[in-house]
This record gives sequence, C-alpha cells and structure tokens, in this order.
Amino acid sequence: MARSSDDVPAWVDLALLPLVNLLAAFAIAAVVIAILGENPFKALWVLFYGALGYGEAIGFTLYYATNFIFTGLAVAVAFHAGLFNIGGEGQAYLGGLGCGLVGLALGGWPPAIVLPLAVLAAMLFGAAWAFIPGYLQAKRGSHIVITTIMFNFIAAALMTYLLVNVFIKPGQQSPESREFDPSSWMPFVHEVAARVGITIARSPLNMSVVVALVASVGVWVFLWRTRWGYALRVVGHNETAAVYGGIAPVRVVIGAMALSGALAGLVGVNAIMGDQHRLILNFTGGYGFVGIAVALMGRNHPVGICLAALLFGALYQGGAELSFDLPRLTKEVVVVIQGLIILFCGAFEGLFRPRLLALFRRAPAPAPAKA
Amino acid sequence: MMVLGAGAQAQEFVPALVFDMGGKFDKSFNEAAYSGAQKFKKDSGVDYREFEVTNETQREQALRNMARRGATVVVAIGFAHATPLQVVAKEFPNVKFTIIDGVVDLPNVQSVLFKEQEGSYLVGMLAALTSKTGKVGFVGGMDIPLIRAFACGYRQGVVAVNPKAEVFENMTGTTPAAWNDPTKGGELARSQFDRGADIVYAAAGATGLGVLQAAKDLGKLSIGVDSNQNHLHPGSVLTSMVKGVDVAVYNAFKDAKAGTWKGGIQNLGLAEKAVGWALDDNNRKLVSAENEKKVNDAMADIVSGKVKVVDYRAGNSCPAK
Amino acid sequence: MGENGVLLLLMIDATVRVATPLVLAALAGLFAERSGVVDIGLEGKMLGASFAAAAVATVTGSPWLGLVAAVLVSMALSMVHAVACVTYNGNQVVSGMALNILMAGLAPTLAFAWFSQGGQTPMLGPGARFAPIVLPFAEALAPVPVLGAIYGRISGHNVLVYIAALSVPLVAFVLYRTRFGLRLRAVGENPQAVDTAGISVAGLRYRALLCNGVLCGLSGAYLSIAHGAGFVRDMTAGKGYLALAALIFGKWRPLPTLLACLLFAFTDALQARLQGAVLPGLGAIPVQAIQALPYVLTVLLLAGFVGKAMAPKAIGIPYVKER
Amino acid sequence: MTARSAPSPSTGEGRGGNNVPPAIELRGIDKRFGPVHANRAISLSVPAGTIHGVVGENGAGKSTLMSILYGYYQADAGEIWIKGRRRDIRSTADAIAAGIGMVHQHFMLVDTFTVLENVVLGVEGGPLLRRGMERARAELERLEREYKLEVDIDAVVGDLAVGLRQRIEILKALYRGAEVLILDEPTGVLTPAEADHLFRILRALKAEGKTAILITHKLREVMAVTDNVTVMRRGQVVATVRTAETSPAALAEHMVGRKVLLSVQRTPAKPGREVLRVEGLQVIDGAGIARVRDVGFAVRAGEIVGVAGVAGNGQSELIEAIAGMRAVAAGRIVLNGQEVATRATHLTPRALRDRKLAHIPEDRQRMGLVVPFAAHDSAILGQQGKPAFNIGPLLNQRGIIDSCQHQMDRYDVRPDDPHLKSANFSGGNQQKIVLAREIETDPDLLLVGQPTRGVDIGAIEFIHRRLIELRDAGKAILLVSVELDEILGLADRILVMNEGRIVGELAAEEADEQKLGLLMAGVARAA
Ligand SMILES: Nc1ncnc2c1ncn2[C@@H]1O[C@H](COP(=O)(O)OP(=O)(O)OP(=O)(O)O)[C@@H](O)[C@H]1O
Ligand SMILES: Nc1ncnc2c1ncn2[C@@H]1O[C@H](COP(=O)(O)OP(=O)(O)OP(=O)(O)O)[C@@H](O)[C@H]1O
Ligand SMILES: [Mg+2]
Ligand SMILES: [Mg+2]
Repeated sequence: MARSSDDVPAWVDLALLPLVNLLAAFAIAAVVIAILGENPFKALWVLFYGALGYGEAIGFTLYYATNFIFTGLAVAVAFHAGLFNIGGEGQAYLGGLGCGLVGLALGGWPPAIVLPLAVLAAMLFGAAWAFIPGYLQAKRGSHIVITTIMFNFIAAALMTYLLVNVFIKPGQQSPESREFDPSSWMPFVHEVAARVGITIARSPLNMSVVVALVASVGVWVFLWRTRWGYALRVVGHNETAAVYGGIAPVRVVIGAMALSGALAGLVGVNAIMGDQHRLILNFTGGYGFVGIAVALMGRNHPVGICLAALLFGALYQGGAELSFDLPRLTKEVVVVIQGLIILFCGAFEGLFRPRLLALFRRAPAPAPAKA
Repeated sequence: MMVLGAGAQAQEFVPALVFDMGGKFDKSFNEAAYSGAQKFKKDSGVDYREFEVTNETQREQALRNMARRGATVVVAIGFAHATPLQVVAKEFPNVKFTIIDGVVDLPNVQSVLFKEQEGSYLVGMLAALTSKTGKVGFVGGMDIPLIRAFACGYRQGVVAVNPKAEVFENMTGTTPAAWNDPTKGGELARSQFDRGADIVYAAAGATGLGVLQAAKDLGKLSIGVDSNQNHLHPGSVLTSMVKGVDVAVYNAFKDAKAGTWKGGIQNLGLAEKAVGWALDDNNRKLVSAENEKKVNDAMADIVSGKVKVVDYRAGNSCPAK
Repeated sequence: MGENGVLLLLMIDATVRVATPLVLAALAGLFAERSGVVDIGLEGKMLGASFAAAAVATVTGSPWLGLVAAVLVSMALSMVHAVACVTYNGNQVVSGMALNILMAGLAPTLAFAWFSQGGQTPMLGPGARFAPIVLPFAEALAPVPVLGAIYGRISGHNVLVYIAALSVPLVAFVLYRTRFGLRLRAVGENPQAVDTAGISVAGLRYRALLCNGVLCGLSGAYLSIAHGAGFVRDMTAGKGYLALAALIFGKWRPLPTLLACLLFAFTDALQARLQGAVLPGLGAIPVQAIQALPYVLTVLLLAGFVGKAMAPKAIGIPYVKER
Repeated sequence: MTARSAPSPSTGEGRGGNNVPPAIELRGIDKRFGPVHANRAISLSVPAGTIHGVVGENGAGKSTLMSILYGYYQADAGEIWIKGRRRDIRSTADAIAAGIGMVHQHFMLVDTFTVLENVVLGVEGGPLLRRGMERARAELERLEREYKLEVDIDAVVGDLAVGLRQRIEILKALYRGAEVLILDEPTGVLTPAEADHLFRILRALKAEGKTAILITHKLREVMAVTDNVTVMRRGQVVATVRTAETSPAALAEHMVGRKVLLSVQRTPAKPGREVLRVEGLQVIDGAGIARVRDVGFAVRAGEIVGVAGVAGNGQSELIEAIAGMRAVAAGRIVLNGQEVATRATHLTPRALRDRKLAHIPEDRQRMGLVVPFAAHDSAILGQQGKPAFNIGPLLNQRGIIDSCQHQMDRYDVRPDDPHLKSANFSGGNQQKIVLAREIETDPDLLLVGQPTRGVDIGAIEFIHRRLIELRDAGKAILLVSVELDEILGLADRILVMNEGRIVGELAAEEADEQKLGLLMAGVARAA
C-alpha cells in the first residue's frame, strides 16, 4: 500500500485510527439518540445486530456494500487521474439501462451468454455516459464537475422518458418494464449456495458481489501493477511529468473517465439484474453520491473502499432495522448517524491522528516502508 | 428478534403500514395513509407498526419483515410496491395485504385503486367555472401515468365547462426531488399565472405547497390534492381533490380486525365517495351556490354513469388535449 | 409593449427569483474556494439555514430573526467545515458531503421534534416572511410605457433578492479592492506566499468560511422565508450543487458567476414555459426532453464557448508545512 | 576539524565592551521533521553589517535553519537572539517585525498577481487597497531606483522570468524594511551578470549597515562576497570561518568530509557520426510568442554541445521541442538520420524515446519526477513501457525495484531506499534519480537541462564525471545550462542563445567567460 505513513506500523494507520474515529462518531450519535429519548446502547446494538447479526442482515449489508464498492471504485479511478467524477449516479442509471436492455431482449437465452453480456452492456453504457464528460474535459477543458452533475440530471430525464413512454408494461401504472426472464437474472448467492448444499438466508445479495470483488482486485492491479494504471496515476499527479514521460494526458483522461463510468455502470447489474429483475425508476438511490464518501474514506484504495463500502452497507441495512424497531428513530435519524460517521471517519480523520501516531512512532525504529 | 411465530399471529391483531418513498409526512398520499392509521389507532386502541422505505431494495424487505414479525394485515402505499408484493404475498398466504394504487392479483391481497380522474374532473369543472380568464393550470410532480391521469381528468372537467379554455400543464422534475421542491413548484405556478391562468391545480406532493403559496402570494387560486388542503391558505385554495387513502387504510385495518377484510381489486371512485372535492368553511366563499350545484350535478351524473370520465391509464391517451 | 414583451419581462422576473438563491450560494462558495477550501457542502448549509430561518420565523413571527438564525446556523456549519479542513487538514470533499448528509437528516429531525408536523415547519403567515418591497415611484411610473413596465419589474421583489443583487458588486469589491480580498485571492493560489508574508493561512481561511456561512445563510433563508413560506425536507433540491456548478462556470469570479446563475435560472424559466410545446412536423416534444434542456444547454455552452476553467491553484489541498 | 577562527557563536563576546551585539545569534537550535533530524543543536552568530555565507551539501539543513529564523518553522529547542535581545519568533509576522526578510529557495510569489500586489501582500497599509497601493507604488519605484532592481511593477508575476521574480522577492524584503536579509540559493537561477548585480546590491546593503545571510552551493560566490562562512553537514555546523582565511578547496572538504575535484578532467572529444540535426527550427508558445527562432545546429556522437544563455531565452523550449513535448512551427529535426519533427508531423515523446533519445529535464520537480510517488515509481517515468519492466500486461514490480535499487547504489543516491517517497529526497538526490534513469536507458542522444541546479558540490562532481564518461562512450549530448562554469567545463562546442536565436558558436578552446557573457547579453554576435 503506497499510502501509509512512512514511520508508523500500517495497522495503526489503517485499522486502529479508523476504529477510534468510528467510536467518536458513535459517541456523538449516542448523544443525539439519547436526546430523542431512546436508549443509545440499545439503538447501537440494534444497528449493529440489524446489520451483521444474522444471515439475512448480512446479505442485505453485502448487497448494499456491492453497490458502494462499484461507485467507490468509480470515484477512485477518476480521482487517481486527477478527475472528480460526481456523475456516478447517472452512470449507474445508464448502466442499469444497458443491462436491462440485454435482460429484456435476450430473456430466454442461456445465462452463460446473457449474464456476461449484461455485465458488458452495463459497463459499456456507464462508460459511454462518462465518456462524454471525459472527452469534453480532455479536449475542450469543460470542467468535469459541472458536466457530470449535468449528466446526472440528463440521465434522470432520459430514464424517466424511456420508462414512462417506451418500456412501461402496457396497462400498468407503475413506470417499470416487464420482468426479465428468470434465466437472465443474476443468480442470488443463497441460490448458488443452495446448489452446493449450503443453506444461507435469502437476501438480494447476488453474484454481483463477486463481480465487485473481482473489480476491486482488478482496479488494484490496474492502477498499481500495469503500465496503463501507472500512466493514469502520473497524469493525475502531474500532467507535465506525464507528457515528459511519453504519456498522452488526453487519452488517459478520456480512458479513466470511461473506466470510471464502466465501474459505476455495474451498479446496474447488482440492482437491476440482481435484485429488481426489471427496469425501474430511481434504483440508483444515491449510491453514486455516497460513492464519493466511500472512495475518499477508503483513501482511494480498493481495500479501503471495500471496508468503507462495508461500513456504509451496514449503515444502510442496520439503519433500516433501527427505524423498524425503534419507531422514534425515523429514517432521518438514521441519516444523521450516517452523516456523523462520514464527518468523523472522513473529515475529522486528523482529530486523533497526530496523537495516535505519536504514541506509536516512538516505539519501533523508523523501519523502511514496506509495500 | 424473530420470536413472533405463526402461533402468536392467531391471537394478536397486529396491523402494519409500509409507506412509499416520499415518507409519511409528504403532505400527500403517504400522509393521508398515516392519518388513516392514526385514526384507527385512536378509535381502536390498537397500535400499528410502520416503516418508511428509503430505497427500492427495501420494499420487499419491509413487506417481508412485517409479515414475518407477526403482522396480521400489511398495508403498502404506492404502486411501486406491486412487484415486491407479488413475491411476498405468495410467501405469506396467511397474512393479509392491502396495496394502495397498485394491483396484485392474489387471494390474500386487496388492491385499492382510485379513480383520480373522477375527482380531478370535478375540480377541473370548478376551476373552469371559477376562472375569469378562461385559462387554468396544472402542476404535476413527475410525468408518470398516475399524474397523467390526474391531469387528464382535470382537463376533461375543464373542457366540459368551457371547451375553449386553455389548460397549462407542467411537470416538476425527473428525480425524486420533484415531489419535494416547493420552490420549483412555486415557480411553475407563477409561470402559469404569468401566462394568464388564474387557478392552478397541484398534484405534486410537497412541491404543491409551493404552488399553493404562489397562488396565495399573487392573489390567485389554487387547488390542493390528496388530503383536504383548503385550510392551508383559507380563501386562496379553491378546493382540494381528496383521495380517500386515509379511509382505505382505516378500512383495511378495521375490516381485518373485524374479520370482514376481503381480497380482490377495488376500484374506488365518486360512487364510493373515495374521491371527491372538498368544500368547507375555508373555501365556502370561493364557491358560489350555482357552481356548487353544477359540480354536484356532474358528480351525480358520473356516479349514475351518464357522464364517463376517461382514465388515462386505460388507453394511455387523453380525449381532452 | 406587446404581449411577447410582457412575457419576456415576466420571464426575466422568474429568472431573478430562481437565480437569487443560486447567486447567494455561489458567492458563498466563492469565498471558500478562493481561499483554497472546496465547498461541496453548500447544499447542506443552505438546508440547515432554511430550516433555522423557518423555525425561528415561525416561533417569533419575525423574518428578520429568522434570517439571523439562518445566518448563525450556516456560519456554525461553515466553522465545522473549517475545523475539519483547516485545523485538522481533513478531506474537504468528504467534509462537505458529510455536512450535506448530516443536514438532510438533522433538519427534518429537528423540525419534527419541534413542530410535530412531519419534518417540516408550519406554513408561515404573511408577517413572518419577507414580503415584496415596492420601490419608490413604482406606482407613479407604471403608466409610462416601457420604462414603467421595466421599473415595475425591478420593483416588487423581497429584500433578499435585492441583497443578492447588491452582494455581487459588494463581493467583487471585497475581492478586488480590499486587503482581505487580496489576501484571500493569494491564499487560494499560494498559501506559502501568504504564510511567508506574515499572514496566518488558517486565520484567513476561517474568515473566508465565515463569509461563506453568512451568504449561505441568506441563500437558505430565501428558500424558506422569502420565496417559500416554510421549511420542507430536502427543499434545496440540488440547488447547492447547481450553485457550485455556476461558480465553476463563472471561473470563480463574481460577475461571470452571476451570469452563470442567471443562465441556469433563465433556462429553468424557459423550460417551464416550453413544456407542452409542439414542434411543427415532430409533434409534441417529450416533457423530459424539455426538462433536460437546461442541463444540455449548459454542457453545450461549456464545451462550445467557455473554455478551460482555471481553479485557484491551491484548492483542495490542506496547507501543511511539515510533512 | 572544526575551524573556529573568528566570530564565535559563544555568548558574551559579542556584547562585551563597546562591541555592537551580533545582528543574529542562534543558540542550540534543534529541529526534527518526523524521523528526520534536520538541525542538531545549531549555534550561529552573524555580526551586524556583514555578509555571512552558509554552505553545505543538499539536505544539510540550511533552508530549515533559515526558515526557523524566519519564523516559518518552529524550532523544537533553542533560542533566537536579535541585536542582543532574545526574541520569541513564533510566526513569519514576528520575524518580519524583528526586521528579518527572506528570499526563499522556492519563490513565495502568487503567480496570478502583479508585482505590486505581491510586494504589498501582508503590508497593505489599511483595509482598503487603493491608498496603500499608491503609496507602495511610489516607495517601490524609489527602491527600484536606489538598488537598480528594475521590474515592471504592473507585470503579472507568472509571466516573468525567474531572474526577475527574484528581484521581486528582494524588493519584498526591502519594502518591509528588513535589516537582515536571508537569501536561500539566490544565484541558482541567475546568469553571471545577474549574480554580479545581486552581489552589488548586497554590498550596497552592507554599506548601509544591513546584514545578509547567503546560502549557496557556489564556493566562488562565497569567496567573492561573504565576510564569514558557516559550513553545515547533516544538520550540524561543522565550521565557521572568516572567508579571507579559507579557500574553496578547504570549504568543499568541510562540506563533504573528503577532498573534492572542483574541475572536471577530460580529454579532447572525438566526434563521430551526426546524431541530431536541427534546421530552421521555430517554436511558438501558448501565448503565440516565438520562443525559438530559426535555430539550426548539429550534435555528433561523442561530443557535448553546450547551449549557454540567460534563462528564458528559448533554451527550455528548444530542448522540449527536440524531446517531442512542443510542436514545431517551422523547420525540422532529424534524429539518427531520420526526420522526427516538422511543422506537419512530429513524433511523440514516447516514440522519440524508442528512438534512443533521453532527456534530463531542467525542472525535476515539475517534470522529472512524480513527487508523491515512491522512488521506484519515479525511476521508471518514461520507461513504463520497457519490456524489462513489464511481464505481459503487468508491471514487473520486482524488476522495477531491483533496477531502482541498483541505480541508487551506482549513483550514490541517499538514502538508498526505493520505497521512499520521491519528495523525501533532497534536490541533489532527486537529480541523481533522474540522471540514473535517463542515462541507464543507454541513449544515443541525451538532452540535459540544468543538470546541477541546486545540487551540492559533491553531487556536481559526480554528475559532471558521468556526463563526460557518457560522451567518451560515444553518446551525443546537448547540454543547456546557465552556469558558465559548467558549460565551459563540459562542452566541446558552445552555442549561445539570445532571444530565441543562436547568436554565436564557439569551440571550447576559444571560449571564455567574458566572450560568452557578451554574447549572452546580446551585445556581441559571433560568426
Ligand atoms: N517540511 C519538511 N518536512 C519534512 N522534512 C523536511 C521538510 N523540510 C526539509 N525536510 C528535510 O530536512 C532535511 C534538511 O532539509 P533542508 O531543506 O533544510 O536542506 P538544505 O540544506 O536546504 O538542502 P538543499 O541544499 O538541497 O536546499 C532534509 O532531509 C529534508 O528532506
Ligand atoms: N517506450 C515508451 N516510452 C514512454 N512511455 C511508454 C513507452 N511505452 C509505453 N509507454 C506508456 O506506457 C503506457 C502503456 O504502454 P503500452 O505500450 O503497453 O501501450 P499500448 O499497449 O500501446 O496501449 P496504448 O498505446 O493504447 O496506450 C502508455 O500509456 C504509454 O504512454
Ligand atoms: Mg535548501
Ligand atoms: Mg504498445
């Protein structure tokens, strides 16, 4: 890991510190919960149990985490190329459209053909939606933050149009497409497990989670172990040095955005092929935006992103349980807790850092940094 | 956590309510559902469980959780619950489900639909009868079939009174924010007033609050939706197109408790008094006796079948342009 | 003046109303970003402010007290951002996102706890919000052709619209003509230069964020106690992001930023009037296409004319002297 | 070995009797940056009205010490005495108030500001700019006249050449009424004429009773202008001597702890085939200004061709055009007999590297390295596509690290840890990393820009030796430097550039500093 400080044990930087921050966030959240008249310990227990306490909960947590991994990776890849992609939401939306089209068109085909095609289509559509802002940034200098924000809105308009006017199931009032043929669904993890004789609780968790893990490893290998990833990082840090090093920033910028969009597009596979099995409105549910926090909290590193995604997945699922079991803790309170956690684990990361690092720096001699 | 098994169900009556994405305080149909449930709680002394969905994945989860945790009857608000309910209702054949605004064809599901077009027709008539400019407006949340049905009924009512009347129609947005953007709602209403409309009908959730406010600020009239919103700006809200979601929820709970709950599809309209227009002290002065009579006559005609109000959703088209 | 002229005036009117919160928020962002601190948290601060304004105006019946509350809340949130990003060198984007998410939850929670009206405040009566101000002579001039109509349109907005209009030259003046402005511009470009000139980088950024809080507070208050009449959850509906886009569009300069806000607002007003339009030969244009028009137009303009936006050089990078 | 002849840093002495107290006295200054111990118990005394030199190899802690005096960093321990009074300097504002001014090694200027705005920043004279600016303008014009520090007050700093930017830094200090002026490697970016000019200013200041501290790597300058000189090594003061009583060789030995060869030994060149040919080259920059005009020359295998010139006369653009980083507006470039660039087409930097071109850029931080990358990642910049560093689609991580380790050992990079961040190496060591990378590609043509800028003598000796070795191995080298010593010491032929044109070409034997100086200034023109 390239990022850990040179002079403290890596576990302090990567595990202890986030934990301390998490505790601080929970402490503040506990105060809020107490003010609202609930027992904070009970609430935190429900949150924790509801997220990880039993099979189905874990399934939901991992399902959400899958979405966050995709959008987190998307943000991170762009970030390493020096680009701030706020457009994950729109790219995910389009990704869903891409795989949805495959699901609708090739319903009855063998899964071995449909599923890879669906994944490919999701990536392609997501990439295409990010390609345009990338191209405009590289060639015309149009600021990527504005264009990707705009493309989120355009994607929403496009999808609403398509669902209301084109894909809507006739005679139905809900703007959603017909259901795909079950053969084209991304298999649920509980089904796959059942096939090999393991019983796990039923949840929307589907094989997309494997795609997410593969994507994480892939992104890591790509960024830190290939020349293309190398070129991308050089461009992100120093464009002049990139030109000097024989790298064409224009191509890298466009390529990085396309890759970023492709990763965001995979949300479509998880949500559409894996869970909804039909095209619907708003299935992106803000995952694209939260992906920004996930990426930055995960320090733009796939391992960190997976951990942060897990945290957010747990918050989504545990939060739902929280408002389910403790009616006084409405969905808004859950959002407050999420905000606090992002604030403390992300923004106030430096609050305890110097003290904690100082505590550990004294002990071992400045060892050479390990990769 | 999951101790409530099938055994407990037999004795205990546990009603449950799953709201749609806007949340229970959307000043619109979720809130109507909420007040129906609250009324039931007050009348019967039985508490109910509730959950507000915040993303698409939670719909199925929420319905299943309710059923699994011992709910006797689960009311789901909003058409988007139809597909997940299709799955969950099969899993829990002994649990009663009621869905509002959607159809699920299963024996243990009661599907409640409303003829929004009929209520909208009446307020459309009243708008046309009251308008001095012959121009009226409509502000919808999102361009979806449900909202088009509102708009279409409204247009039919307007045209029935004044075939030459002009109807301006605006949709707020394409994201969920469209239902929560009173600022934009206000602007859309103002744009219609600017073009000469003097009455605007809002069918856009909390966005509609901005429409009502704009009408009030400009001294024009507005028409509320879903709940009776006449009291929000007395003297400025011409009327409200009430949709009896509260009654539907109340009845579902009450019937389930009494054992008279029945599955199947209910398509509720004026005849069932499930939709209608609101006349109370707040808007009394705005509606002349003559207009009141005309609207009530039309209501009787619709109930009797003499006048047919086309449902946009039936053929994806509207006779009144 | 023909009917079209009147409609145009009315559209300009709408443009002004929609642009006001954008202008205030974008100028707020200008202070933060010119000082080198990314502010993606405009949305959250606006939301917090609009809640505070509505809540206090409801309780006290005074819009002015509501305005003060909005400004204070927004400043407090800016200070959270400052402590995180300036003192503790936290990630500025994460901090901003955290504020957005926090306020999206906190504002309705507090509203519910306070007013029990489901996460919104009661509708404000006329006295509790900023009413339109009729400028002097507006009535007298009304009969005068053209001029009367134009002046009539300039007149009749609420006080925050005029504040927003005045804040643009004011901010430009502060930025280009005052000591504070000079230092602000410097610290966003090269904080080391500021530091070695004997000025505290952190102090400057804190002050910039205080200004940011004030303007953001005004923007939020506009939504709930001037244009609107009460707080509704999520009522900012992405305006913070749009303001940020306008700021970037305007290349971090006051006047171009104003123009960008006006452009966004104008296209918005335009799309409201274009909905339902029928193109000869093509039939009715889908509503969604018209709704997407402002965004498409923005992208096209950006790609076609605006060229490369040069951000303040030190933006987003915490100022750390010792590695 | 510590030669403490004159001004002793010990207390008391400076204040006894009617002696003026020293302008600056540092006692026991200690400073750590995390694991790096940059200053160790440093004591230093600078008598008022003198010019005090500070020398030492890269990373010795000179800049750190001065930044502490200037209040930019806080010392972990130690005291600062100014004019015999102990002062608490907690910020640069305190230092400025105490009459200290500093010209930093890396300039502290706001590029988007005008000269005037940069100078008044921090001393605006009131909350509104207008009045203060007018006063400042008058005062600045006076200072410019008095010290002959001409710059256009309303020019935007980003458009100015480095030499001019330094003047602004000096003006800044003077404008703030500095009694003590610290200059951190001021001549690294100056031509001899500009440097001389600077020294005249320093002497003028001294005559007014002001004090100057001069950090430099150029012993010639130390000998020429300073009264006393302090030598630092590895965070410690190893000697403080009167300049008059020492010699460059002695100082150099103090600095590196061994004997150093101050001039390069070389045999005459044996030029072979033509490797690079440039004809009628014209390069136009982003602002539409022609930076290189009608330039033509050739470089043969086995020779070093030096390009001399005042910084900003088109040398950088020339090198970048040959390296494929800039478009060619007219003319052509031929490499190894093959046309590589014309107005119509030009090969990319990558393609040129494939054709055995290597390039040591003049600005290692901006171009040569990726500062936040680990050293081994910086060490493959430009070579990331090389088969040795790749296994199929993947980078050969082991190979890359090994290769970097190997290069670090061969080029004596310190610390020799490939995993360390590139930013954590001192300038000289960063330069060695770049040098190693480029030379080890075994190029036919090596473009070298300012190879020893900011590099200490030990490293300079090494770098010069490597370049000569390379030449002797039959490589063609095009060397751009503003250091005339360097050009005269290394080049076999010398081209002089002025305002984008080649105004003269001299063989090594016939060149001397004076001839070159005249050509560079654009006064003379050689055939
Ligand atoms: N801000 C900083 N944070 C961490 N380490 C630093 C910092 N500044 C300097 N150092 C380290 O402190 C040591 C002394 O650096 P300093 O810049 O004082 O050297 P120097 O003598 O000025 O060298 P040079 O001749 O290259 O300018 C070096 O090892 C350097 O890497
Ligand atoms: N000889 C080289 N000199 C400098 N950079 C190189 C060299 N070879 C490759 N690179 C850089 O390394 C990256 C990957 O190189 P590679 O040759 O594998 O690219 P490629 O497979 O041809 O793909 P593409 O050319 O489409 O980027 C490129 O971004 C390129 O900029
Ligand atoms: Mg130095
Ligand atoms: Mg290749």
